[in-house]
Amino acid sequence: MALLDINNLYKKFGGLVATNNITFSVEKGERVGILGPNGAGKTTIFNQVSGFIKPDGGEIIFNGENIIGKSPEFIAKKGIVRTFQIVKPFKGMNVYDNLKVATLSPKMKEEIKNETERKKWIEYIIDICELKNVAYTMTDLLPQGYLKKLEVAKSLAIKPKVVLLDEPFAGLTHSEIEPISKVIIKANEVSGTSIVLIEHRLKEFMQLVERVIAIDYGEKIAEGTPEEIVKNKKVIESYLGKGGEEIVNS
Amino acid sequence: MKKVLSFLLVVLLSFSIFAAAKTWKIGVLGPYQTENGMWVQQAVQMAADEINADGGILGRKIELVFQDTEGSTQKMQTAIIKLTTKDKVDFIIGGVGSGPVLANLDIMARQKIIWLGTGAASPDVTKKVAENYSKYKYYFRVGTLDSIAQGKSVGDFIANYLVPKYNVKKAAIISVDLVYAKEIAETAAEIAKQAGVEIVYTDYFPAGTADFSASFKKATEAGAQVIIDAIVTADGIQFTKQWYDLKVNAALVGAIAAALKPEFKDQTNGKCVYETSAYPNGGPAPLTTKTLDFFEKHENLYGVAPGFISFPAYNTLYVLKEALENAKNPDNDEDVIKALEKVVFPLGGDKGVAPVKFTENHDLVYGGDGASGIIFQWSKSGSWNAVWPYEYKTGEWEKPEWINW
Amino acid sequence: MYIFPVFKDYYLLNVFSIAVIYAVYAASWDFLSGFTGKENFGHAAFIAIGGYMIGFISSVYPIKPFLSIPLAAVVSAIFGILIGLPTLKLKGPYFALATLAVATIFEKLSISLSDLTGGEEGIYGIEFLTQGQISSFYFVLTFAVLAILIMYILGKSNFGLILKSLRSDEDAARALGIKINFYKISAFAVSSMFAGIAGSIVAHFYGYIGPDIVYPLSLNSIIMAVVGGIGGIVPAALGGFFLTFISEMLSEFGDWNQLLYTVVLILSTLFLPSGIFNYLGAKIRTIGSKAGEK
Amino acid sequence: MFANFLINGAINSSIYALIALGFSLTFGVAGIVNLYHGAYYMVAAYLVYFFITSGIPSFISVVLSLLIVMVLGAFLMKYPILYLQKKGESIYILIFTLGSAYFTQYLFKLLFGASYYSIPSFYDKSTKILGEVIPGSRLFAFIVSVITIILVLLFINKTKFGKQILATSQDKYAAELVGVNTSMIFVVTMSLAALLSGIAGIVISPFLSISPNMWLTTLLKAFSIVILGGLGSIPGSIIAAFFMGYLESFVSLVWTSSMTEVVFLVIVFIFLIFRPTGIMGKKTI
Repeated sequence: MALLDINNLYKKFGGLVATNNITFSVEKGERVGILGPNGAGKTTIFNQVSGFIKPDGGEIIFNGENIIGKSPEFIAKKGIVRTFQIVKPFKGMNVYDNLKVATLSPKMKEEIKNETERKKWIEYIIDICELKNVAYTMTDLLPQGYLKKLEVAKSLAIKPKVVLLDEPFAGLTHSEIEPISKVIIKANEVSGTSIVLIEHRLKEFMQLVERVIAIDYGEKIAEGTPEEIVKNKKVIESYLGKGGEEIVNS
Repeated sequence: MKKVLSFLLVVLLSFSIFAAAKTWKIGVLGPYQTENGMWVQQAVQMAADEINADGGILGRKIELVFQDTEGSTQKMQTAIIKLTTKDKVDFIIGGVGSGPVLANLDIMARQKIIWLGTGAASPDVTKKVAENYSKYKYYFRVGTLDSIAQGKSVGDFIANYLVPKYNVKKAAIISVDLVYAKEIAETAAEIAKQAGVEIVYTDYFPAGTADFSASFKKATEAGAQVIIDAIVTADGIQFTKQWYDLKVNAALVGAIAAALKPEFKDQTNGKCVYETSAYPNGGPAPLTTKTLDFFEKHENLYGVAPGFISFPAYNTLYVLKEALENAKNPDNDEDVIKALEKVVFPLGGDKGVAPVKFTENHDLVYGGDGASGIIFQWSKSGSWNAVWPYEYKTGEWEKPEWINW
Repeated sequence: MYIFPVFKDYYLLNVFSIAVIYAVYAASWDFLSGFTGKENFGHAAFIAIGGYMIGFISSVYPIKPFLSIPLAAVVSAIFGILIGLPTLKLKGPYFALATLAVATIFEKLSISLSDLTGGEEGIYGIEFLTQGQISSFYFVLTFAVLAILIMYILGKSNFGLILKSLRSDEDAARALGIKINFYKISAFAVSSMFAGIAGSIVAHFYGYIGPDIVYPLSLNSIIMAVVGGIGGIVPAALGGFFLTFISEMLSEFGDWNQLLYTVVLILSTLFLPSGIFNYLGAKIRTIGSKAGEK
Repeated sequence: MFANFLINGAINSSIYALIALGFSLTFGVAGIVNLYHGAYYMVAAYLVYFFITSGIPSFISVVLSLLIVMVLGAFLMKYPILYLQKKGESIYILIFTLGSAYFTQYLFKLLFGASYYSIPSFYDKSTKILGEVIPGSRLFAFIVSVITIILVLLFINKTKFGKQILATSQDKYAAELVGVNTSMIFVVTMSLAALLSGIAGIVISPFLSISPNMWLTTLLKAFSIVILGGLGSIPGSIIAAFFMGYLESFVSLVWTSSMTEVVFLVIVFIFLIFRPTGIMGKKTI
């Protein structure tokens, strides 16, 4: 049994079907990507898995427990954490305090016994996420690249089992992407956190993930390794266009 | 020679300082940003200037210290404490609005300062004196009439004039939803009831109401011939305008504060005709031989006629003057209180601008040669006439021409 | 006594007492609104609940401050929770209007239900805080210092940090598993509790509770906290203290005083949005750190 | 009685709708809750009073006052509000506009005193409808309100400029992409809102009173109506205005006048909690 099993996830907004019986699973320590054009329903999947939107049907089995329709707070406590497409740093405080907020969540309350432990843990996260030189900078003053990193760092700070990353590279330059990409891989390899990624920067995306689920119009159209996906006819038609193979191979 | 001169100078200086210090320092409380407060300020200033021009009280000039209470209990308390501890005033006069005055009677008692009240029409104010004389004896209501007495004057007019003359049988109450106003309306209605008038409809509207048409409609549908109103807020203006515009089939009789001044005509664009209101112990009628002169002088001095609070405000200093002149020791509060209790400005007399006579609870005596309420009406010709009681009549009460009872 | 000559001046003492109470009003507004970003436009309702409760009890039974203060604390904290529960989902102008509506309903009812509330005349004859002016001042001062200190410590704590995170983004906090409703309700309860206690103390201080001393506070609390600076309790409290102090001292100026008050508010929202005392605090800190470097 | 209810409800509602319309537009288009909205109503009324008593013919007085109010609205939006909006925090806009409204109140109190004023009716012939006497000033207010509302709706839906306003209210960024100068649209919308509020302030002055605190209840009502109708929804505001206008008449008819405002606010509160998007709103909050 996989760590996270999503079966026939179904959601309708008014007359529009946003996710139509989507089924896929995520193994422990796996890096999975979700691919699809804008409006295909990728973020809606994240919203449902993380509890921000209540699905209309289906199952989300996490660690053997059906968490469908549970609140975001409940799901985060179980160990699934998400990031947002538009960064949401806590304004009016510095990076350290941002991470501290994460360590104050119910999940970490059980693991962190006292303030020294908390400090150590925050410093560890700062370290692996390479945020040391801005640790005491107010988030209001940080450039986008650091904010994106902080977004990932905050999610890692609650020791999640699964991280849902929603376009962590959007709006960044190539040199800014690399460190974040490194952080993601590090977190995945060091603590065995599963990663689910939505991203339009295909080159980086394909390099990062081990398996891809392609969706369009709320339906799953293909699943496979990056190499398989870029050759898939349906995927090419709906999304990649002709240059898909080049991107992956370059 | 030099020594003698400088000695003389020192003596002279110290004498003048001594003389300057010997004034009657009087604190004046009022919400000066409102019309009521302005009335207090203007009338008290006018009286002080007159008395000072006349040589002061017992040779000592009056020195006024004005403190704005902004209509708030809190500001009034600060003001009283400042006046009594910092300015060290001898007396306090003024106070508008029952809430702040009632709340600050305890502060007055604590500071033991004589207070001549000009507003605060709640009967509870002097009830406190009755309950605990030794504690609250410092307060005297020089005005205005309390809400019960104001209601009485309205009720008396209905019972003794409208009922016998027009055979009024049914009345309605439409009044603003404030304690002070409700007491006026209910007292008036009670007296009317005793004269056989049935109260067929009662409605209290919140201050700031825009539309009275439903209330008027319901009152007349219930058969009311008279609408007893008590509107102490500025709502009285639009209330009267709407009554006129709708040609409501019931006479408007009661106590509309805004109607008690000449500006009412402009404020209603002349739609005030036939409106009838009781003036509490004041107004352009010969209550004493000085009343009409005062009215005119105030208009000349300030460009506006005195309001209903101007009368008691002006009176306070003259009441005080009389008491101080008769007190055994004018610097002893107990003696001054005793002398104040004996002050009488009789109705029709030549003292003060409105009758003053205190009950044992330091309230105004109502009726007889004491305080009274005069009913005024805005006549069809546009003049503002005293119509009741007969002694003061400057015109006959007119039934609105659209009324068919 | 001789060190603080102010203590012999009853007038200043009175002004001080009022100013420290206003500091609590502003600080308690800040605890909810400045921290969580839920702008309460009806803070007066929370003050009124404490004050009027004491008034109601007093009209039947002369209640003493040592009893009424804990009672007011409990009742107003519960009231805060009751108002908080349905409104905490609302954002921005919706929350502002909801709280404004609550305060206005309170105001209208306290005028209309005059048999119970005394209408516009209020309820008077409430037991005084203490017999003397000086002891009353110390009572008020002690309470104010304690209240502000407690709120300050709470604000500096991890609890306060979470509240601040809600101000910036509730969803981001939820995604991390933080039970935002619990924190919002708690902030409501704390804010309401201190406002309610302050209201009950004011009722005892004046021996009176009425619409004139309560309902203008919805606006005033916002002005004081915003001009002082939000999100740190102490700047807001200082804003409350100084604005009240100045306004009381300038009371002779009447209308000009009020006009000046609004001008200060307008200018500070435009040019010092972080608040006067937050700004000064930051200035002092930078000067301090520069001096430290040398 | 029923005819009275019907007619007076319609008159009150139409004025509410006029005031609420501008408030709703400002929110819908610029996303701004303008607590100064009630002050336009007051400023226009005072200006008309001032001009008329200075001997200026009433028509010119009205036009002049409305022009001044429109300029005031445009100025407030162009400089302080847009400046604050760029800075982000919406609370400062709320506080700035509320503070400015109080500033105006105190200023007018200093200039005109605490007295209440009135202006003569523009039309003063009573009419009988369904057996009810309708004062001319009210009928005038009703007709002016209805005509103004219709004109505004036509302006928004039929003119090019109006369509730009609509586009901006639906999607500011998309509008900018197709070349709409949204800052300019914001300024014009605020000016229009000020005009509507100003017209309301002028038409009610003959039968209500002009006073320095007339803006607050007006603002509170407009705010409530707009929330009830769904923030930013123009048809919603108009429907809500009529709902509330009739509700007030209904409460005073079957219960008591003193509870009209309480009932009004309780309903607003309940709506906020259970249906914060209002009658017509679809935007989530």
